[in-house]
Amino acid sequence: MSDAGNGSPLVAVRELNVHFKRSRRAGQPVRAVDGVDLDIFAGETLCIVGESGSGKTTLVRAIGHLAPITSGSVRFGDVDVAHLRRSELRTMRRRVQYVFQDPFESFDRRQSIFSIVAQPLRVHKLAGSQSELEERVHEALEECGLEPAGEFARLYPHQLSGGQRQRVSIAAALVLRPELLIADEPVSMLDVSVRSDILSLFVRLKQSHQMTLLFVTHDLSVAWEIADRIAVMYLGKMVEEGSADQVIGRPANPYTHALVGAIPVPDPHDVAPEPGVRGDIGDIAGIPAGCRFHPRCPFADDRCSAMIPPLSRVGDGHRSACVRNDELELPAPHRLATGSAG
Amino acid sequence: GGETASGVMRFGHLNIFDTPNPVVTVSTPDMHWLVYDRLMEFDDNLSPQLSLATNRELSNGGATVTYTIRSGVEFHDGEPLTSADIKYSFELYRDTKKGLFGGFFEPLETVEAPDDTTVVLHFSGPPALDPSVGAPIIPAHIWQGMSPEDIDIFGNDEMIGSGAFKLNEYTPDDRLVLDRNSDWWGWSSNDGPKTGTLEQIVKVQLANEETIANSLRNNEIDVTGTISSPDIWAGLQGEPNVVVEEYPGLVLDHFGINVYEDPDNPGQPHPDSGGNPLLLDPVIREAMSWAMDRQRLVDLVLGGRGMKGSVVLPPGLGDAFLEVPEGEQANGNPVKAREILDAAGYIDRDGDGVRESPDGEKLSFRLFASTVIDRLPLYAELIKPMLEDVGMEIQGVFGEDDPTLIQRVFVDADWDMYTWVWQTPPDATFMLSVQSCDQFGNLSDTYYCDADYEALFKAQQTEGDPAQRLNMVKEAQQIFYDSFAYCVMAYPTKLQAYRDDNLVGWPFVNNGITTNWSTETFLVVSEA
Amino acid sequence: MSAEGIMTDAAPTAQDRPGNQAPAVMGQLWRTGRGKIGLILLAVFLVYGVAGYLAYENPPAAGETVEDRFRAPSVDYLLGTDNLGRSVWEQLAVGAGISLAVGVAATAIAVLMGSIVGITSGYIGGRFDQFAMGITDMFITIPALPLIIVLAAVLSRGLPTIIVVIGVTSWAVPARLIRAEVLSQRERTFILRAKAIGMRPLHIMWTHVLPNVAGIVLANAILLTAAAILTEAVLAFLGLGDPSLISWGKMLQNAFSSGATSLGYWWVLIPPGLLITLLVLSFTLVGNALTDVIDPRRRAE
Amino acid sequence: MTSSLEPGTDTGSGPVDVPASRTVRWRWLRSYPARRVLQGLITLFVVATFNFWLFRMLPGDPARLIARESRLSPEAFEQLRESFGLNEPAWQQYLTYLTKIVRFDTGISFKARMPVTDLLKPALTNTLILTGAALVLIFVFGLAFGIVAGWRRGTRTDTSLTLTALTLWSLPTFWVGLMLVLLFSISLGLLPVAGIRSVAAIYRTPFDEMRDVLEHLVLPAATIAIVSVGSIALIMRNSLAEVADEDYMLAARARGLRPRTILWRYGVRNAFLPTFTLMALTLGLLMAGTIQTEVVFSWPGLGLLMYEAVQDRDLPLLEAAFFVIAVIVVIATTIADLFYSRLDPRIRSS
Amino acid sequence: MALLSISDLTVDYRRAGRVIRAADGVSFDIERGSVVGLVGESGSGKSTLALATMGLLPANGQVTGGSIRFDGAEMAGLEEAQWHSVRGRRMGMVFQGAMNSLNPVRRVLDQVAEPIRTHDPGITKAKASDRAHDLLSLVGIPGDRHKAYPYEYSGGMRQRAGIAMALSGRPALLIADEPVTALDVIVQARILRLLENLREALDLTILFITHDLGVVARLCDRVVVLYAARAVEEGTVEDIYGHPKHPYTRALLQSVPNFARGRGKSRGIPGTPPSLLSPPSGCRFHPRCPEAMEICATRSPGWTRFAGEQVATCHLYGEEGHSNV
Ligand SMILES: Nc1ncnc2c1ncn2[C@@H]1O[C@H](COP(=O)(O)OP(=O)(O)OP(=O)(O)O)[C@@H](O)[C@H]1O
Ligand SMILES: Nc1ncnc2c1ncn2[C@@H]1O[C@H](COP(=O)(O)OP(=O)(O)OP(=O)(O)O)[C@@H](O)[C@H]1O
Ligand SMILES: [Mg+2]
Ligand SMILES: [Mg+2]
Repeated sequence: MSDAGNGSPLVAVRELNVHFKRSRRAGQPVRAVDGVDLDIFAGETLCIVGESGSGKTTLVRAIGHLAPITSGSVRFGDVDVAHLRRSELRTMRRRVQYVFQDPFESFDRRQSIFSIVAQPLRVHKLAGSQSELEERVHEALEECGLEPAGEFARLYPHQLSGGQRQRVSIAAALVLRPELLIADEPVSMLDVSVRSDILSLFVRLKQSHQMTLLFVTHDLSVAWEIADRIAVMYLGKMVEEGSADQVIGRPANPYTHALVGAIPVPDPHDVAPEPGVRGDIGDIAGIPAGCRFHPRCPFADDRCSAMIPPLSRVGDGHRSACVRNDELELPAPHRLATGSAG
Repeated sequence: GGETASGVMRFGHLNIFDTPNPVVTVSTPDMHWLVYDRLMEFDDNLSPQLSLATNRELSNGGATVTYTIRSGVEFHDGEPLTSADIKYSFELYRDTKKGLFGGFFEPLETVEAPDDTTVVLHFSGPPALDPSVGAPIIPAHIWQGMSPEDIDIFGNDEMIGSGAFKLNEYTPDDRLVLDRNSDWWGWSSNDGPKTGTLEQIVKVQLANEETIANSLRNNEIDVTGTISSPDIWAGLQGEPNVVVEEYPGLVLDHFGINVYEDPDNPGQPHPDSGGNPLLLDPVIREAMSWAMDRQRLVDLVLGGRGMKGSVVLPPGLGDAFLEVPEGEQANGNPVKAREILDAAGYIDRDGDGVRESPDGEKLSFRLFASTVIDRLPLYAELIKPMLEDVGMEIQGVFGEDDPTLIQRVFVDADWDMYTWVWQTPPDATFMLSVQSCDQFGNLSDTYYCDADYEALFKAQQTEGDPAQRLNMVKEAQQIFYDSFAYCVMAYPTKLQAYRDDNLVGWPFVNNGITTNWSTETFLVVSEA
Repeated sequence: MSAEGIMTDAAPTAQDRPGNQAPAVMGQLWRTGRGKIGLILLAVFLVYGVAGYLAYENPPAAGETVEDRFRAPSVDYLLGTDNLGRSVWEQLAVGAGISLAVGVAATAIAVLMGSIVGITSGYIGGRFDQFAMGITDMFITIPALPLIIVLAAVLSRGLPTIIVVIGVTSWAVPARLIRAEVLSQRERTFILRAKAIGMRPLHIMWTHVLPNVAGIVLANAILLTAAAILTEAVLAFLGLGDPSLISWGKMLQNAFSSGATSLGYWWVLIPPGLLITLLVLSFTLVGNALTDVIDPRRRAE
Repeated sequence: MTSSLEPGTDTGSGPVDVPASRTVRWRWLRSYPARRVLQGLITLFVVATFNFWLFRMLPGDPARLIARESRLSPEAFEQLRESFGLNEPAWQQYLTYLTKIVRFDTGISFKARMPVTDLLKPALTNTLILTGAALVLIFVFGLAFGIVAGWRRGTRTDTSLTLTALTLWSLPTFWVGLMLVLLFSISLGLLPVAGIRSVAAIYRTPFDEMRDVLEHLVLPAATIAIVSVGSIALIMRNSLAEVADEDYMLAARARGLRPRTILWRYGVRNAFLPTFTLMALTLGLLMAGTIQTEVVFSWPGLGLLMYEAVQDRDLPLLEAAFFVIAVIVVIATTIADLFYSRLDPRIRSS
Repeated sequence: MALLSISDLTVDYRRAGRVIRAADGVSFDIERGSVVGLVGESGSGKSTLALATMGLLPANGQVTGGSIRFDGAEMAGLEEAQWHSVRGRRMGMVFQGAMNSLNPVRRVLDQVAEPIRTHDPGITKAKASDRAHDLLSLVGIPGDRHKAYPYEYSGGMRQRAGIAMALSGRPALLIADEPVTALDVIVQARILRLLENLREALDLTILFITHDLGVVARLCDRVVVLYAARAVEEGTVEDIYGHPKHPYTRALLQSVPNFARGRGKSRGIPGTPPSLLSPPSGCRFHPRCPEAMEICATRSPGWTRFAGEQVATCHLYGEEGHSNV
């Protein structure tokens, strides 16, 4: 099922830095994304996970030309996102679409569902006639489970539930038939009970449209649910990357390990070991020297503050950034049932 | 409030004065005259009489005046006042031409001080008004050595003079306190000593007439300055211990008409003039005068407290005022106005209610009203319908103000009609001078220039014989009146009020009990 | 997968309403007590102002004799006469039009300037934003009335001057407000979405930012109008108004300078002041209630 | 119970856990006031520049303006231009003007022919007395009304207080002054009509004088306060109502704190800060009220001076009075801002 | 006897002239020393129950029926003045918004000391401050940070301070309303551990509110499941997770990703949570229930008791045990 490693990637991120200047305070800039390398292969589902403030959003926005790239390159197919010409940008906008986190904030409340979904088609002048426009909008809505589409199209966002809004959001992204769908925490504001339906919708659509899905979440169990591959971020750095089973089942990085272990599981008998991690991610402006996780890491030693560990191979398609990669034997945090993501 | 000491006159006014500096002051000189002596003064009838001088002799056909002054007079700082001080003062006035009296020193050529008590003034001809009557004598020992520029901005916060009162306290825009100078020669003068017993004069500046009236009512002041609102004044009538008085005025409410004529091309407008050329036709101006219901203006604007206007001198000038008989006044007769206009061919040909000249020019004029004085826009508002009624179109009222308006009228000559107020000193010369040809670009608010008038004006300035001069003055008034370059609307009377419970012995002074040209009141009232 | 049911019973708030929100906002406004009183008052004043203008197109005529001055209210003169014998009642009606005209015109200038500065500043951002906001802050700090007095004192008298001076000195607050609103709108997800779709910035500005800013601007404009009306009255009272126009402030100046206070001529003092207060109050009430109704914080609810 | 129950305590050590490091805070403390003061100075500089150019922009010759009543001969006119420096090139005049402003030399009054500073000094004192007294009233009553309304928001008390506040705000200050005079001075004869003290009064003791000034102060101060009290009350009400919705208010109640404690230490304390800044912003409005009040009551302060300067077309005086008012407002807002930033611990770090 | 006994509790909110019944005949008990988890979707009325128990319902909310007995005494209908001795002293509460439950302008230590002094007027300032220090150390905040302002704390520290504050009056019952929801998982895990430890050390009884079934499994003894303002099932953690009876509970468990169950196995509950303005008739879950029968739409099911302490209300289990538990 995973196309990982097949040929050249759809998106190749190299040495990507996105730094934000702090207003007023003259201090260091915020290094929201700091030297990240990442490949996204066509047709796969890649999940970016990490605590709040680790730079996930910034990374995926940089990929989609929605955040300023400080340095490094993001190649999308054959174009460099950092140096796009106007016409290229427009083309790229069509090839990459977004679904955002907040289902209540992602729409202008004065637009009807129809005009929300139709807007991308109008902007790119993709529908020849009004009837074609309607047809495509209805098709997209139906695909996203909003039936009867004609009725939904007439409504306004406030008349929908959060889950339905998120479906509209997906439909609006889908009408352009993008190659890459970027979903930034699309389910974290939804009730547990509707979450899984949205997740399976993603999986279904990804397959039927042969899209690539870049999925951002802070919830490893969500990632595990749908991802082919998972990339873990900590304070702007990529700390671990591998298949979902590898990252959740046998995390190699102490941070990932703690993260996975801390996930509460609806099973009174599955109690993960004490993570032993101190403090919290805190302020990204004060970045520790060496490995960024070392002040909180229970396994840290002197070397950890001295060098910034590179992302290095620990298994087949599994990479981790830890100074003690070779010596640490971390126990499996959860009893894991492996299987396919839909 | 606090209580009041006896022997204090509390004098409420809109302005104390502009500056304690007597050389440059242009506001009412009463306080300066209390602090500084003068060779001569105006008496309560506003006729000049001797003051510091004990003798005045004319020679050289009136062009040389020799004064003998009192001896032993001292300034407030104890220095003696001699003829040298007078020489210094008068030369200063002559050279700087500043202040209220600077202008009157123009004909003065030299000043001699042969001895300590004698001063000889040499004029270019006999002066109509001897400036000695108003010029404060300043101490040379304090002022000498200052350049004209220094003097211009000299704060004079000591106010050392030799007058009946001396400075106690001065807070700009707030209060001036003068204390009795008991060493003053006048209190014990052998030719009629001043009998007043005032120990102190407190002149307070109050922001408006309403406040002044209320303060008088509440026994916070004893006497008011001029009250221009007839209603406020009338409101004081009948208040216990309050006496309201109405005096003949020295004020002239009028509008001047732009009659700027090309001297080489009579009847044609001057190339620099921006006025409507139609106004050069006296017929139109006369019609304007006829169209005006002056009694209504006096009634509504002045609340009836004034006289219908006619000639250029106000009635407060007494004998010099030319009384045009009621029947000969061009006033309050719109029918007549229309007749004149019809006769001259100014007819409304197109039926729009506005007459046209035979050449088809509309009788359309701009009316400007200065807003410096509250009542001018009120006049303008009333005048407008009166003129429209006889078939003229009045644009405006343009309520522009300084500096635009001053520039427009006095510099650019770009106006048609301009309402304005003159306040004259108690002498005819000033008011007549306004219409002199010399005043283009300066005082003239008509750009009127008439050879006969000019000759009379010049002659009266140096005419030694009072009766002769009076005739000239009246003749000049008549000439100007007949030109209709001015439309005098009214002569407001001067309204004042005072309390008679704290102080007694209030005299009657022509033109107002205080703040006028005589200081008599301050020198004769006594505590009750 | 089965479709989720359509939620129909969510209690919509005005700000959530789709399409043309004006009726909804009006409804909410009406339901706040303040809004209702304000709207009614405003309607009354509009009618009064227009009717007054039509009925007395020429300034009320002056009296004929001394007796016509300061007549006390009577059947002939409902509210008596002033110092020129003009009917106070008629002057009030003429003054209503002036007050409304000055208020609305000055506000239009202020809001226009404020919008231009606020929108460009919020939109361009960066250095320009800093610079523009520096200037704006300065204008907010500089006390307005003294500045207006200085300007009015040296410029030529007239209604246009008054309008321009008031307008030009009161753009700063709306500018700040609009900028803040533009900034916060800019950060909202649906703007990002529009960007991600490939909409051009100006298009986004026009279709998404401006309409969402409009409510706040309107509410502020209404409050500004109230302030402008007050300022005009103050200027007229201080003798800096158009001397040839009858306005309520001018009427009070007339009354004050002719001594009506101490003479107890209440009919020239109380009615103009009362009308100023009521007119300003009607705008204040509507503006205040409207601000509450469209408060962005309440959008979250 | 002194030891921690858990191995991984939030030690707070290391850069990760200390959001506001000490150095940053100090750097900020050093720079913010400096920046704020600089901003104020720039504002004043702009006001001064505005003043200067305004004077130049006038139609006609400025010397004409100086000379207005005293119609001068051409020579005297020239002399006048010279003595006011009007012959020099504009930029040179501008520089001179600026250097003079820095030395608080604001020129010579056209009318009084004396340094404007001499006129301003007593006026400034009087204005400060009036504004100060008004401020005290506004503070006390505005905050009290605001607290009552905000604490009982939604109740009838709140509605009526809010309506009252809006009405007060809508009153023209000068008219309020007139009405107070009409009522208290003319009809009832209780309080003096105008001025700062009884005309020519003689005081036995300083206490007498104070009493007299106080009597004169009541109506003008009340006039300003009546109009401004509404906006302060509204601001306080709204911030208190907003604070009341904060979670920490509920949390405080859950801890069983007394309502009074919650009101003052949690409610008012948090609501006061925004009220305070907004209040500083309304200082300009307060000055507007002061000007009108001074005119109505003939209170010899800066406002009256301005008014008279307008009447007399005394431009140097007008500009200087405007400048001084601007200085007052700028100083007050700057102080308020700095004070505010000291009071709110959150601002110190962000 | 149960420490807290809620029976047949009804709470109404009034908004814009409409009534929202946010608790509709809810009953459950909390035994001394136990931890009871209250789970349910957003809007199901969890916070409402907590606030009603604390007497902190907003002005438009009111207990309109049933009783809340705490330590034998009836709480519903208590005067505001009487509540002061209960809140903070006998019941403490921890809120979700750790960030927002602290007064931003006062030092943390002072805020912790404040309830101590309120509830023990005799205590000296110094003593109260000592106790506050102890409490803050107890929840794991190092001594040198006690006097800081809330903004200087990280999210986890704030939540710890919030717990310390709730404990400062030494309450017997701690109500924790989603205390870890906004926190990152690692921090969340440590706060849960802290609560576990505190429960033992201080002999606390805890009502733990969450929508996260994972968190409940970890911490609680018993679980009450809430759906649309009604309790639908109650039982021990083992009961609920091992053999859930109510279709809603089952669906809820199904919808949560579970490592042990395998990937892609979670299923959402179709439909939308009902609006309390117009709740469905009969069993409120019936529009979304895969096992719905005709009767479900018309009649509210009664309670069915199962083995142990497990009870559920569903027509699947017939009509037995109609009475309340
Ligand atoms: N426009 C911006 N200006 C300044 N700093 C920014 C900006 N956007 C993000 N940051 C900072 O960059 C860091 C990473 O933010 P980002 O939103 O990418 O994190 P995230 O992992 O998506 O977090 P979350 O889960 O909260 O969404 C944060 O510290 C954030 O404060
Ligand atoms: N003050 C209020 N006024 C009116 N309705 C309210 C109020 N507070 C809550 N409600 C309504 O009562 C119902 C229950 O709300 P409650 O906050 O108790 O739910 P909850 O289970 O705690 O939800 P969440 O998980 O989102 O915190 C909801 O429908 C909510 O809209
Ligand atoms: Mg994010
Ligand atoms: Mg809740």
